[in-house]
Amino acid sequence: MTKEQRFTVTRWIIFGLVALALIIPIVYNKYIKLPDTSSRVVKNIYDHIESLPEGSSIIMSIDFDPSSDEELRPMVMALLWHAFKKNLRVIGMTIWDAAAGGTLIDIFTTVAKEAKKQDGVDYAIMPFKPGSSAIILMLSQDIFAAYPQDYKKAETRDMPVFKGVKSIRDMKFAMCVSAGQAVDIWIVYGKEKGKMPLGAGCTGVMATDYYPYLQSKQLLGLMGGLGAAAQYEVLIDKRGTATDSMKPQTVVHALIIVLIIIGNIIYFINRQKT
Amino acid sequence: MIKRQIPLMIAFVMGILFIIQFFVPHQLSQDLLTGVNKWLMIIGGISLLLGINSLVHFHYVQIKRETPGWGFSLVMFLCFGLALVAGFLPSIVMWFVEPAKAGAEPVKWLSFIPLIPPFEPGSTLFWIFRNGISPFMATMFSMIGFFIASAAFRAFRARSLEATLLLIAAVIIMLGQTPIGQMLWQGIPDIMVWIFSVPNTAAKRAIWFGITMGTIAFSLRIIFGIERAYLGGTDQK
Amino acid sequence: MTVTPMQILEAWLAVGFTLMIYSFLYKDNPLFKLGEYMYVGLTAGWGVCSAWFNVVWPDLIEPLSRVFKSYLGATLDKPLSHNENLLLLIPLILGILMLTRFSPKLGWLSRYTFAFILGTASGIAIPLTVSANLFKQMEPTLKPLFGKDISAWMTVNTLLILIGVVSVLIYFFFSLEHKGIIKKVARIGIFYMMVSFGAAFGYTVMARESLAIGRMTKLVKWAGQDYYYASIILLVVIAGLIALLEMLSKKSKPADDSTG
Amino acid sequence: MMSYKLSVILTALIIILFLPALAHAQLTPPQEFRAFDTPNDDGKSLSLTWKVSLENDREGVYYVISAAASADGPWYQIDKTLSTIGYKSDFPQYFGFGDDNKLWHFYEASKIPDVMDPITSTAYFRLAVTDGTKTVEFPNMVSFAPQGNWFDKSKINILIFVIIFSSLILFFISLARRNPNLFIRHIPGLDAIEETIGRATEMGRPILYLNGLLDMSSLSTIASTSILGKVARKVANYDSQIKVPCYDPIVMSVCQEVVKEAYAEAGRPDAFKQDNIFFITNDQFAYAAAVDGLIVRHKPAANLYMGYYYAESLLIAETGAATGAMQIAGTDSITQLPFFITTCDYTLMGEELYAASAYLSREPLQLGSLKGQDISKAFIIFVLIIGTIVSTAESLFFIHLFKTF
Repeated sequence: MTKEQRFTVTRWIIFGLVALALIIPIVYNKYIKLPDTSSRVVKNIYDHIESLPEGSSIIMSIDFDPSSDEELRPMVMALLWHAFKKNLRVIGMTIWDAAAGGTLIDIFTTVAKEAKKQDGVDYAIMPFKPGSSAIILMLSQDIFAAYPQDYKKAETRDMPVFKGVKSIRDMKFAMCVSAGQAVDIWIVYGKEKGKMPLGAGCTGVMATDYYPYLQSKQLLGLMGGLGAAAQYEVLIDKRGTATDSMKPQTVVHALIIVLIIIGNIIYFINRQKT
Repeated sequence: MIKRQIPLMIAFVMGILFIIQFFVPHQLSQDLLTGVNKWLMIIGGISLLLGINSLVHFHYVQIKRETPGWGFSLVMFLCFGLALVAGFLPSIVMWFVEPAKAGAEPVKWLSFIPLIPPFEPGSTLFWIFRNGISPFMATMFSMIGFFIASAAFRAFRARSLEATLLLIAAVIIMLGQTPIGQMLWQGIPDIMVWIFSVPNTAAKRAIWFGITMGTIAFSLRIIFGIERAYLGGTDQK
Repeated sequence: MTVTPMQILEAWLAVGFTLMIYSFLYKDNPLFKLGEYMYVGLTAGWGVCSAWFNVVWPDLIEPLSRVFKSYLGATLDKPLSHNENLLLLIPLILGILMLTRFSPKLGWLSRYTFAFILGTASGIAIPLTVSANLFKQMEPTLKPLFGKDISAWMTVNTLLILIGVVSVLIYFFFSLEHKGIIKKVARIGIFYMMVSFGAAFGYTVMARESLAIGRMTKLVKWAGQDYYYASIILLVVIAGLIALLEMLSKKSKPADDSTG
Repeated sequence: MMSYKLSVILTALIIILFLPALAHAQLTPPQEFRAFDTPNDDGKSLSLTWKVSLENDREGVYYVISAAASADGPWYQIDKTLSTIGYKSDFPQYFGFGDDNKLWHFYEASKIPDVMDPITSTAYFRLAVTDGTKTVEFPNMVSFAPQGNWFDKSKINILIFVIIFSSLILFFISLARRNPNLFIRHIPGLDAIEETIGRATEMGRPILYLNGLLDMSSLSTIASTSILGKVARKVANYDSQIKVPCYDPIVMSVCQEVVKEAYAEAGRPDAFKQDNIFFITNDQFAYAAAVDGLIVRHKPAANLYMGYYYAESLLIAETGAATGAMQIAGTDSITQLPFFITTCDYTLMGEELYAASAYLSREPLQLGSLKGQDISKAFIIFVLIIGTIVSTAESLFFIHLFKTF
């Protein structure tokens, strides 16, 4: 075999292995079990929610549109399910226009239905209001000034879900899940003025930009993409789409690492020969 | 003179104008920026004729000379024509139908064409996008999943200290991304966070600073006519 | 859930196109080439429609014709907006200057348009890059080394970032020869960059594989009974076709491996 | 002594604790209510300020702002804001970082065109304070006409740095005119281009050149076309072939012009083939598919990828690597650098892309600008070190200096 032919054959083998590593876990998804692990940045969020006493208020800002739905929806579903299971009171809001209808309301009503929670008592959904940073500043002073009514035009002041809550300072946790700039805005305005613990969720590609905020303790935890959602699904023991797609992911990652190791072994053997 | 000096002057004037524009909050200045951005899009739209001419010419020559594989060029033309017809036909039909609409009977034999403007759900062009273009797009994009494995296999060899660092960082992150990392060692996710917040941040910032300087210097070379490759002239006169 | 005939047709099309492109992983072959040419043709057509219906018609021809109509005294269905004016002649003229490239004699006129675009781009870039790249990166870099809320670990990290930024910048110096102390510092800069690139590579794997998983999941779905085993049948057909074409081309021209 | 201090503290505590209760009884009219043009804006808003007051600024109290198009009304309530938010200090882009900004309330009235006198474009304002039961008004009304501003003072820091860097670079360009012998270090990726072209000629195979996926109004693309000029000149000298598949028709036109001129300068205008610089399509992955096809079918001896790339970088460069071609990439797209580094023989990173055409041309003025760039980078290093020291000394000067709005 010439060098070029060897090269081609190696590529075929690699492509074949990748294809198998993808297809087998997809077809036999049910039979594969991943070890239950979680990284500290994700577990921090879980632990915090777990530590909150029943009836505490938290706020979730859902700031992505349908184009990032596949990556971020499982994360929000898992978080919300956890909060409902702990009997926390959850306020849902958005500072992104495109997230208001489909995404925010849809996720909240779906999960609430499953968890048998009541709108206005256990959770509330706020309408979209323009002026992202101004809204968050206002939330840190007076939540009823920012949102006098919920998305169904019901008076927020009268809702049991807001009992004992005046601003986000009274909230025990804020979580922003975003595919854009919303996390930055929450860090700068929400965390600075509201002083509550802040968690962030974002797409996998964006996550690296937020790691410095973990180091500086401005973020309590960070969830990046489906991987983090899968970890959370494991933590709350409610496995869903994210866990399913993590199986082929794990196999492919392992395959690539093994390939790198084999490549280096070949390299060192060849070097020894010459 | 008119071939060289005037373009250089245009570049200079536009360049200085838009440096100043950045610092002027006045409505006129904002209108100028949005206006010029729109103009650039319009120029691009008109210039597409040049591109299409180039594409059509290339494949026309293939077919005319009957070079091996000229049949593929024919397929290219068919698909190109299909998309064009799907895009333009409803509008053309509407153009003819609309003036007659007042009281006139709708043209029956044309009714099989959905009279929906292109780029709206339900139109034929949209169907072509969903079923003709997007499977190709998704497949090409997903092919990177295969290539990334073969690139990793070939490139990540511990040839030198630099290459070893590249390799180790990549492997740590890949481990940290999946449950395997934690199975091996609890600390891997923490190392991952550290790599992204310290060395990665430092390197990226410095590269950004460099790009800033490169951009300023390069822009100045264009504005002051030192860089004039686009005029053809590469020599400094 | 019932599958409509239309969905089945669409699934068969998608499977066919997907496998045609994936055949490139084996090697270049006529089926990939067919897919490639179809893809180029369709997107070129789509591009023309998009340029016409989204840009040239609504942003140039329609407003300009309204402007002329109003100058000719015709009544308009709604008054001219403030960006509907004769200034739109400028992009029209610049666009026409581009089209002079069709004529070998007048082609140089397109340089006016080039100069316009390049000059504008350069002018916009200078203040923008200072504000968006330099300032945005500078502010978080200038962190205090010590202070009451700053642990020793944070001090170390701040210092490491500072060393990294400086050494990478030194690597990029063009007028300093890489030898002596400069070489050592520049090498540290390279180390930082290599760690950063390796990390970014490793991190991107997941995003890219998720697309491959998405595609594979669809293929698996389309291999089912509801879609009349589209993936399986077409896989066999396409593999068979490639093998057949390969045998034919070997017979006709044994030594030549280029498909043109 | 001790008891004296204690009593002072106690008194202060009592005052602080009971002040709100005392104040609860009454509201005072807002003090020093003023209207003026909002600085640094396009002329669409007016600014209102008034003094912070101990009696008014507490929970449950709101300021009510009304506006009218004339002094006689009719008045419209335009906003009702919490008395505990909205200070001048929240808007350093208008008022800087001074401490006394905390003593002023600030309100930006941005929807005034509805309540503006259509001829003089003046708007009139009234201010009241209310706790829900009682309302007290500021005695007078204020008025002002908004104007568009011609200089954004909040961007003065950017202006200063633009001037510093530009003058450094221009100074070194002019210096190079007088003293053309400048030292520039070797850039291996660029030195390899010459060798590559020679190899391509020997093998009788073409060279592939890509300009990236952005249009002509991106500086990376401009830099790429300008490198193409230098490369094409060498290609013409070696009597080799260069193929440039393009993603954008304007980029294609510029490339045709650049390459044509390069052939003319090399004294071989007849060897220029316009059809070698062609347009494919402006769709990211269709372009990548076509370039992949081109690479495997024509097997170029060398692939040069200059400009800005997205995810398709690996699709193209990995295919190129599989054909065994020499590959040189240059990009300022940081996210794609790892993929070029792993698949190409040489990679120009970030600003090296912008320096490449100067390096290849060897023109003194161009090289002078590189020198200017270096000095600017040295200046940045200096600012970084000084800035860190100053920040450690708990001064916010540098943090404020690099603030953008």
